[in-house]
Amino acid sequence: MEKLIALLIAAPLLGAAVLLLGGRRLDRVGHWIGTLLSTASFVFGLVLFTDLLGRNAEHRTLIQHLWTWIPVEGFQADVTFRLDQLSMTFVLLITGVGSLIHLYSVGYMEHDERRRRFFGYLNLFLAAMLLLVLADNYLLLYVGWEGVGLASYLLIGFWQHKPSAATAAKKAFLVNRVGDMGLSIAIMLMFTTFGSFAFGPVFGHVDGASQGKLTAIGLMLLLAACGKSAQVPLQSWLGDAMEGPTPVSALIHAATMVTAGVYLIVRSAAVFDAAPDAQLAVTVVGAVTLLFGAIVGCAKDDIKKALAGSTMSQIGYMVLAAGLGPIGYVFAIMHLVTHGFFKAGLFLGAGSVMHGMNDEVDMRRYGGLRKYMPVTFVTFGLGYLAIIGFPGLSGFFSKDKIIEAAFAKGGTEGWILGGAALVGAAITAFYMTRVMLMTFFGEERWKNQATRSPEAPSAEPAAEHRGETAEPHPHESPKVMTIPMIVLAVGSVFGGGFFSIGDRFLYWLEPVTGHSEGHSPVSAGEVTAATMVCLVIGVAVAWAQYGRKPVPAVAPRGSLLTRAARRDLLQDDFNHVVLVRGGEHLTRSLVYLDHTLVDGVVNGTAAGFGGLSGRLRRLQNGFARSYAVSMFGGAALLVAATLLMRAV
Amino acid sequence: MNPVNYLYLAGLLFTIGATGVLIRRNAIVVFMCVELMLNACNLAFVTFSRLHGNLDGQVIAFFTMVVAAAEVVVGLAIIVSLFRARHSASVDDASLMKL
Amino acid sequence: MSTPAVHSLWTTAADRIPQIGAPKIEYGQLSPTLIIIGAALVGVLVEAFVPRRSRYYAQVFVSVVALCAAFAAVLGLAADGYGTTKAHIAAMGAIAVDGPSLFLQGTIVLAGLVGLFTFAERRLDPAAHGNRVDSFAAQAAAVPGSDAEKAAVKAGFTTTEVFPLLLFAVAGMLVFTSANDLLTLFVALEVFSLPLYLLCALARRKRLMSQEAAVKYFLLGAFASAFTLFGIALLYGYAGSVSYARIAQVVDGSVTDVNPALAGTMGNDALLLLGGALLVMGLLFKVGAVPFHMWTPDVYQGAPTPVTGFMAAATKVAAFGALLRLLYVVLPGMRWDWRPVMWAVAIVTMLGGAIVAITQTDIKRLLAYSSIAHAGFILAGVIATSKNGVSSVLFYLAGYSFVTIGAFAVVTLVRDAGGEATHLSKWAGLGRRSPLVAAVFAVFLLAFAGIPLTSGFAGKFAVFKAAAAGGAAPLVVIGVISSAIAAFFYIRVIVLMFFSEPKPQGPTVAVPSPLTMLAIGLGVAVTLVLGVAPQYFLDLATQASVFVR
Amino acid sequence: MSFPLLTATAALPAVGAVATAAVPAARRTAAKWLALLVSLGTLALAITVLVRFDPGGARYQLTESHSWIRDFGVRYELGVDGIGVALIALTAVLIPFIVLAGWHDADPLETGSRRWRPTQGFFALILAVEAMVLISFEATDVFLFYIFFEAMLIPMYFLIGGFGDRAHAQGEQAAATQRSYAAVKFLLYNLVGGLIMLAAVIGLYVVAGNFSLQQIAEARAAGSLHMATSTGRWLFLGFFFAFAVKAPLWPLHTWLPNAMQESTAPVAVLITAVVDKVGTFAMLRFCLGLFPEASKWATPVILVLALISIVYGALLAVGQRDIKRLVAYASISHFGFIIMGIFAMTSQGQSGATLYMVNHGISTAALMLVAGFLISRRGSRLIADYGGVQKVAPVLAGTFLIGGLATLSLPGLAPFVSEFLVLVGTFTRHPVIGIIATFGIVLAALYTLVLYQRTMTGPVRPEVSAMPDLRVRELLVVAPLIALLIFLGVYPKPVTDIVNPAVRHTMSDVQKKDPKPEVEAAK
Repeated sequence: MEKLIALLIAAPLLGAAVLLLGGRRLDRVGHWIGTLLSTASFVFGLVLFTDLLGRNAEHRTLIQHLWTWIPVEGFQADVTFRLDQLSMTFVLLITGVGSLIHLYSVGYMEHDERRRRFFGYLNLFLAAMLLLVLADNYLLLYVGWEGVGLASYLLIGFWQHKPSAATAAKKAFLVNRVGDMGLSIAIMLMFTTFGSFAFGPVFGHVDGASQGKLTAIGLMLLLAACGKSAQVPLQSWLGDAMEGPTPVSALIHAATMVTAGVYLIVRSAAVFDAAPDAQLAVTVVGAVTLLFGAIVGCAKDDIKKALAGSTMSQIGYMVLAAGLGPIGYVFAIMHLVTHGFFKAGLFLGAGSVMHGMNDEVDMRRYGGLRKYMPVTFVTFGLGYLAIIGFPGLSGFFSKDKIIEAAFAKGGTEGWILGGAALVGAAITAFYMTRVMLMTFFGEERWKNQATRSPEAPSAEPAAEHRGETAEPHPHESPKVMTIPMIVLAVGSVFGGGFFSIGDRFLYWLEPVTGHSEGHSPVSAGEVTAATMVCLVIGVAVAWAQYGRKPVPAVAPRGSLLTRAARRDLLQDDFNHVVLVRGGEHLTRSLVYLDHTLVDGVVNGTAAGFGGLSGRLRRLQNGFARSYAVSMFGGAALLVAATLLMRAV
Repeated sequence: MNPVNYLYLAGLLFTIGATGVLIRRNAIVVFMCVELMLNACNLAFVTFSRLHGNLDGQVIAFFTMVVAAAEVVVGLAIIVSLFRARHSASVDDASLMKL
Repeated sequence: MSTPAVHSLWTTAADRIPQIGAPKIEYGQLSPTLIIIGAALVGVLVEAFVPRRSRYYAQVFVSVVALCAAFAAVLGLAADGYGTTKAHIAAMGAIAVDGPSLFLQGTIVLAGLVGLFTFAERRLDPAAHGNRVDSFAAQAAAVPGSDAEKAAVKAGFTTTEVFPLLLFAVAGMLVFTSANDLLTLFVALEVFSLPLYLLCALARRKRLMSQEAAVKYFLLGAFASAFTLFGIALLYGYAGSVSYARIAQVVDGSVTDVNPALAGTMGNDALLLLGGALLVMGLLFKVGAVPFHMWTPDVYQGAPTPVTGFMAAATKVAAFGALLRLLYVVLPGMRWDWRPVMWAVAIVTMLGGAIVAITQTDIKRLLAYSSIAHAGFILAGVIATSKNGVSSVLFYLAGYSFVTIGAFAVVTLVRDAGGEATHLSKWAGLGRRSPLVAAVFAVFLLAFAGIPLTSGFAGKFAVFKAAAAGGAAPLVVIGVISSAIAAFFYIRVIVLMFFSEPKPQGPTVAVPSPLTMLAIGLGVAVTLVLGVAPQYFLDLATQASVFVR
Repeated sequence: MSFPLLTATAALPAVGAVATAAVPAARRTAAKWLALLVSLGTLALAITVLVRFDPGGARYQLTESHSWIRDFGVRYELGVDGIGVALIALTAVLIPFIVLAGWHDADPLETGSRRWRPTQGFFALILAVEAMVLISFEATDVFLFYIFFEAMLIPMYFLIGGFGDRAHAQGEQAAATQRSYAAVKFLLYNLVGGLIMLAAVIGLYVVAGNFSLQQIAEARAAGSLHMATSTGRWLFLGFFFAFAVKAPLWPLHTWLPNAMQESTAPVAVLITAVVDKVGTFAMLRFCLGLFPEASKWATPVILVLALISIVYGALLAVGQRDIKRLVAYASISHFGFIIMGIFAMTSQGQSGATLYMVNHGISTAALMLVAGFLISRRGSRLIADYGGVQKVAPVLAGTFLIGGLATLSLPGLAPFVSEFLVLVGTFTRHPVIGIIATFGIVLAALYTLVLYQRTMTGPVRPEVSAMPDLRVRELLVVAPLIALLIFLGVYPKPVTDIVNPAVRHTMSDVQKKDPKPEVEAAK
């Protein structure tokens, strides 16, 4: 059975290789190859899953050792895979959602002549992501970690001829690199602490290690998670990442890759449990981000950016949960999975909308679309209900649990974190309702518009191939796109319930993450009630603003907060001023110094000798008598020196 | 009188000769100064030979004279050809090559 | 001192006179020198009696034969072990026949031979009025540019006297390296200097410069030899003898028969130091060490290039030979007096030569300054005052002399309308026009710069090694630095030849006769052999590194 | 007396060089093919060395030893340890690609005299460099090493100064002057370094009396080697200076950007991927081997300098406007890593450093050669002159990206392994330095991606719109290198197996043990 694990990765990797090296002759069938192989990987996943179910809880960990990777004195890195409940969950999520989105892309990218390469990149991403979740040691995980980074770089920048896309891709990679730095330092710390960085030995010897080291490791892992999962302060790249094609946003920047940080933290549970300070930091980051993302989400008029904000905030929930320790791990993962469903669904819906609207992304130019694209409307709506936590749908179960757990943390921390989570819930309700209303309800603002407004440029130049018309004719997307949306909608409706009934998910995952019931100061019922209240408030406010009165086609100036939020709460300005400008100045001055100082010293020495030479050769003035003088003087010196030597 | 004084005289002559080389322009005169230096050496040789009471010094003096004569031959030849080419025997005029 | 004492002395001296016997001369062991001198005299006779048109051939024949014979004789003596076991002092203490002298004599004779080839070259200058001409004045006596000169050229005169002059110079040098008393030393000095003075004046082109060079060389040379002579006088006064052995004994204080009456002068160190200093100065002048170097650039530039080459190579060899013998045989007792001074001289010579050369624009002057820098390096070996020091210096000289002659031979090939094109700017792009010549010259330059796998490197390493072993580490460091500086201008020339665009009306490279080719080829061969497989020659030098006392 | 394999390995290209140079002017193509064949033959020999070498065996294998210059205590002694083998293999692998990549770089524009044969010269010089590099990797006699370490400069000098990029912004004349400036700068820097080393070599002779690594090691072991501490340190500095110039280490680096900028891409690769490795290799073998005490004494300073090189080089790379200069500064940063690994004095660090030498060779070759192809198409080195290339030449852009990713040491590609080993090795002893060095990976990403973005992405510039994609010859150069990068990134074991024993020896030379991990130390 272990043998299958490698195949999980091998299938999409093969796909990537074939598609990228295959050349134009594969253009016609490329996308089907890609979809096929990702589906194959999903099938393997199912097979393995059934196999795991067939075993009892403590034998549900499969190890496959392939080969010794880096054997050096005292440093041993192997290519070994570990399939346990946690990674199994991810495998299914990744390959499942992945396959659906492959299918969707077949339709979505239909008119792009580089579709083959797009699918190659998608497969590459799947392979890397699977490697990430299947690795048995941190170094191998690191490979997957950067691999998904690369894939995301390639996919965000898929329309490279657009400078904005290229820049966004670069930014994403760089910010991730900062996180990766954290991961590599963490690995080095593990090596110095445990002499190894494989899961087994590390988690085994945690008790033998010093508190300081563990905290350091924890913080470094957190840094890594922040980079990959777009948590404050490394969140800035996610918004720009929406430059990529919408399926990419759905798969990578909503469902899977961005949740890798959560995986990392949950996977390292043993370390974090032993390092409370690090855990506290995690919860703080989570709480801050969930608010931050939510606020940003409220201000964006670009539908994808709004969703991106919400992604940030939802992951904030997961990180918060993961930071809570055994109380929260399971729910973090559960929310991760459900979020995978509904957020992917939402993005695909958004994509479908754009597809029908000549790739218009500005929600202020939508409106009243529900009767033009019913399927999209329904699926999107279900996703919407799920994410705001409408009772009975996925989001309700997972998010509610997290809020409870936050309170269960106990003490003032508990109150603060729980409060933040609640507020977050309210804001979530608000901005999602806003999106819903602006897109599908209200008057049809897209009618009789002459030209696009400059501040809402097209996100997708694919438009150029699709023949831009002055006025869009909204229409429903083809089956190949709607089917995945429907499937995901189903998932987002029933997923949560399915997991929670009888705590299935809890029992499934507990052996890996461990679990403990915190004793909450407030009862579950109260929490749920509170959540509901927040929910209603959020929806109501949104209705008041965007439902009752018409939405202006051009964004009003808005309050200070709104304006700040539109610019990611000034994060970008900060980056621009401090990092970009500062960096430019630094490098420029260094270049100057290198030329003048380092090089100057050398050239100066040379010039010095030259000048000296020029001066000395003047002594050679051509007059025999002056030569005689020098000889005479020399003789005198010689004699004097000799006598002096004797005298001394 | 004490023969050592002859040494002083020799030293004096030698210095005079050297100074002459340094200050005189005319090649012939410069050359004569060199001859003066050589003769100063001769004086020294003879004096020492007198002091040591062996004849080497005197013999050397003769050799020196011969050498000096040979130098005159070569030297005059060169200087004269220079003079004929430039119509001047000044050492300072002969400074084409410098730096 | 008191008069009666002197009187008694005088009488004793008087009745010793009739006991002088006939001198005993080992002709066999002096054969190299004697052959050369004989040949030189023959050459004079040739000038007197052989008809003009066949003089050239006769002279070349005589000289070649003589030099080869002399070399054979040197080899023979060395084979007989005169260099090692049977080394002794010949000709009544006047001449030392030992390793160093034989080694250096061999080097000088070979240098003379190669130099002779360049002397005899007569294909480079365009034929004047149908007869081939070499690089020497048609008639030295004729005023430059005068009708007399034109007539002489028209008549196809050539100065074939240069060959006997060369031979005389060689003979003088042979004696100079092996002179074992100061008188011989002085005479030999003059014997090889005077012909060189004349040779400098004999250039065919640029005669004014040539004559100027001769005058400067002559006056300064005479000036220097006056100092030398005075030094000799003082040493004689100090030791009461001019023979090396005797002086050495007095210096060591191991002399027994000191006449108490002579306490005033005998063993008076002031005399010793003064005399030693002046004598050394005379030799340093010939070596071309700073600050006695100033004649070098001008003379090297002005003299006919073949002469320059010969002079640069052979004079250095001879002068260093004499210097070594003087310092190792006569003055080892006062090592602690002269070593520090020599240190200073070596340092300023290395640095001075290298630094001033950087800004030179004339290839011959450039090589002149480089020769100064090299004198500094060799001095570093001299200072080592060890057997290794001697052998390293011998090796260095052997390698250096061939590189030098070769380099100057190449210079003679690069010509334009006004004769040799010695200004560096004219050498631009030579590598494009005639890669072979440029490559050969590059090899010589690299050897000068001491790049590994050339004789220059082996020699430099040997010398520095000896110096370092002799406790002169700082000297080595300075030497290394100055050779780094020196590398700069050698590279400049290479850049010029290979990387800069050729000038439209640049100089042409004349196709020489086999003679010059031989000279250059020999230079290259020796450079590479001594660079790649120097062991045999190092052994030779080591065997030859013992002075007879 | 078995077959002198090492001598043969070095002699073949030497002979080939002479033969190539002798090819008549008209038969240019013949010379190219000859050079290619010779380089392939050398590769075959190098592979034989690789096969015959037994990692478990003696420290130096395939040894040859003949007396050469007795008076200088110099022997012709060859022998290879794992590190040497790895680098010999690297050199032998790269040269054929360099030759192939430079196929048309030396076709004469104007024919000077009929004896002027630039093409023949170009390839002959490349082979000559290969021969000398190989010898210096094989030499176990300090003097022998020194000789070729120095002699190498001459052919390199002519390669840099004699052959440059075709089209040049300010015209051929200006290009020539800049070239010769770069060449002279290269030569003087390295010559000064070499001459200072010469002083140290002489000093070593005075102290040790011979130059054989083994004999000196034995003498030290037997305690019969009397080297005063101060003497040892001076000599060490003399040696290290030369190697630091060659490597190059900040602040002795400024010759490299000029040299790489002015020379053609293949020559640039030759400099940074092959010749400079001699410097780092020599640090590992001679500095640590001959002067262990002094090495440990100097370690802190050297580590700091290496750290500066890493960050400084990366920052300057970001600021460059010239593609080749950018790669040059990137290399400076990488050499910082190598030196840091060497002087971290841990087996991970030193294995990593050796691995790094190999990987950096391959990755730079890939990146630089593709850059060369790019430049040869557009006739400009300025980043600003490009844009949107990926649209017209996707394969070129793709390979360029992979080369770049290798340069920023993306996991899965070879450089990652070595870079991480170096970092870990440093971190275990000097955590702070290790952490600061890790910033290097962010900066690396920055300059690589900026380069890629500015040249390859964005709207297609009119100048590049007609740019052809990679040709077959060029693919033949790039594809194997990329394959190698991936293979060594996934399965570096073959190399590490060879290297580890050698590193064990070096560690014992300097009598250093790896620090124990905390949990074991606690027990």
